[in-house]
Amino acid sequence: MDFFELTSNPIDIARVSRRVVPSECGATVTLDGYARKYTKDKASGEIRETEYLEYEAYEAMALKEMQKLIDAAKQQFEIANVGIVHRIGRLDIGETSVVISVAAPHRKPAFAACEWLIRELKRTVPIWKKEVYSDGEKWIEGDAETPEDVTK
Amino acid sequence: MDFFELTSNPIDIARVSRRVVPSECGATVTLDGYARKYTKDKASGEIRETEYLEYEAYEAMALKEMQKLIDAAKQQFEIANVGIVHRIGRLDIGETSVVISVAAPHRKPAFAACEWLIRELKRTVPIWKKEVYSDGEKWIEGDAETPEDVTK
Amino acid sequence: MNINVLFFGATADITGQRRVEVAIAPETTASEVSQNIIAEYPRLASHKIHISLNQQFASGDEIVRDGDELAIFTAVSGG
Amino acid sequence: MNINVLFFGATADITGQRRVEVAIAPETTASEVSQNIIAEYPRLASHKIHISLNQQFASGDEIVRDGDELAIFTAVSGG
Repeated sequence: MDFFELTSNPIDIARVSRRVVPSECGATVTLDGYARKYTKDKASGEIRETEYLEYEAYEAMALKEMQKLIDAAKQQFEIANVGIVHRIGRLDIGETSVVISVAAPHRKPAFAACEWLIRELKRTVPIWKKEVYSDGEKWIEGDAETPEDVTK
Repeated sequence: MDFFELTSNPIDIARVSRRVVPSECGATVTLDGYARKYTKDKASGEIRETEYLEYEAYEAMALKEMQKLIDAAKQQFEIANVGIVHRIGRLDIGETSVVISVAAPHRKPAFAACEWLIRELKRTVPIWKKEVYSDGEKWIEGDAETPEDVTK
Repeated sequence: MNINVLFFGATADITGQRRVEVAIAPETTASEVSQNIIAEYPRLASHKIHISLNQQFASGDEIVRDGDELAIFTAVSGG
Repeated sequence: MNINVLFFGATADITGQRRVEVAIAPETTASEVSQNIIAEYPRLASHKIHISLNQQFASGDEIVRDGDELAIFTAVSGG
């Protein structure tokens, strides 16, 4: 069974990856994305040390976009089930922000679908990350092509 | 820190994926391979129901080959750490047989390295799987090109 | 005729609000609504702004209707 | 001069053993050792047989030495 959730609690990735497994499957590929301590500013190249992160979601729309991603992944790839959980709220360094697990009878489509899902999630699911430093904070703007930039 | 193990105990995949994470990383990709209930015989196309599996390893050589795989992966891909744990002995359906976790600053090389590692592990690490059915059992012979077939 | 306009992350910080009700004339497009808001909060103009209408990404050409939900935000950065 | 020959999985089942000590003549190759064993256990001949020498995959051309560890097995199937 597929599932997708937003949660403000810590994510148990083993539980996520096991919820997607039916008996005809042999492999689950899981992406675990987490708060990184050091990040490089894309414009200046400067390396900053992050103290913690905050994620904010447009929850109703985020859940709709996650459902669309799962539907599209199951159309394109020979996979059985997909689980996506994205954390929102405050996250300490090293805590999981997103888990995507894909179960499939064979591992190749599981890898391909998981990689496609995280790329698309970063482009289309309305969630924003704020990095908080010792001397300030910054909302990160995605560099992937979010649909329909109305200013261009 | 990299690690590789053979174990006859159940594998905790969350623990494996977390052991490979350094602070400059942002993504871990994990393959969870597990005992499948239904398998298709490659020659006859017949679908068989497996009751349980047994894995046997040439332990000393398997550990050497796992070390070689990790060294080769770190040469080829921009990754930080790799963890590989392969279960041996008897496994019930649904239990994890192998986990490979790759942590990297960026997710693309983590996906590429994890997929490469499982493909090579199935080809070069001396471990054998026996499928046990209600009416018999069979040692599986790998279809990947194990190095140096001396009969050819 | 009124619509709800939502802000998230950077756009919520810049406008100092998360939700406003905005009165609009008939036949107003989503893009016209967002241009008016950008004019009201000029700091928005230094960002690439995206919009959604009723929880779907919008091109801006859509005509908004009474009760619609329009969101104004910067490029998403989840993951 | 003796070497240890190891069997795993299918080859252990066919030969009924996991380890045997085999006496060999000087200048014997790894492939000659495995051919002798296949001759002794003809059911091995219906499998693709791989060998390792001292825990490294072997081509068969290697000269075996006293105390070497040679393993005889079918294509690996871990994962």
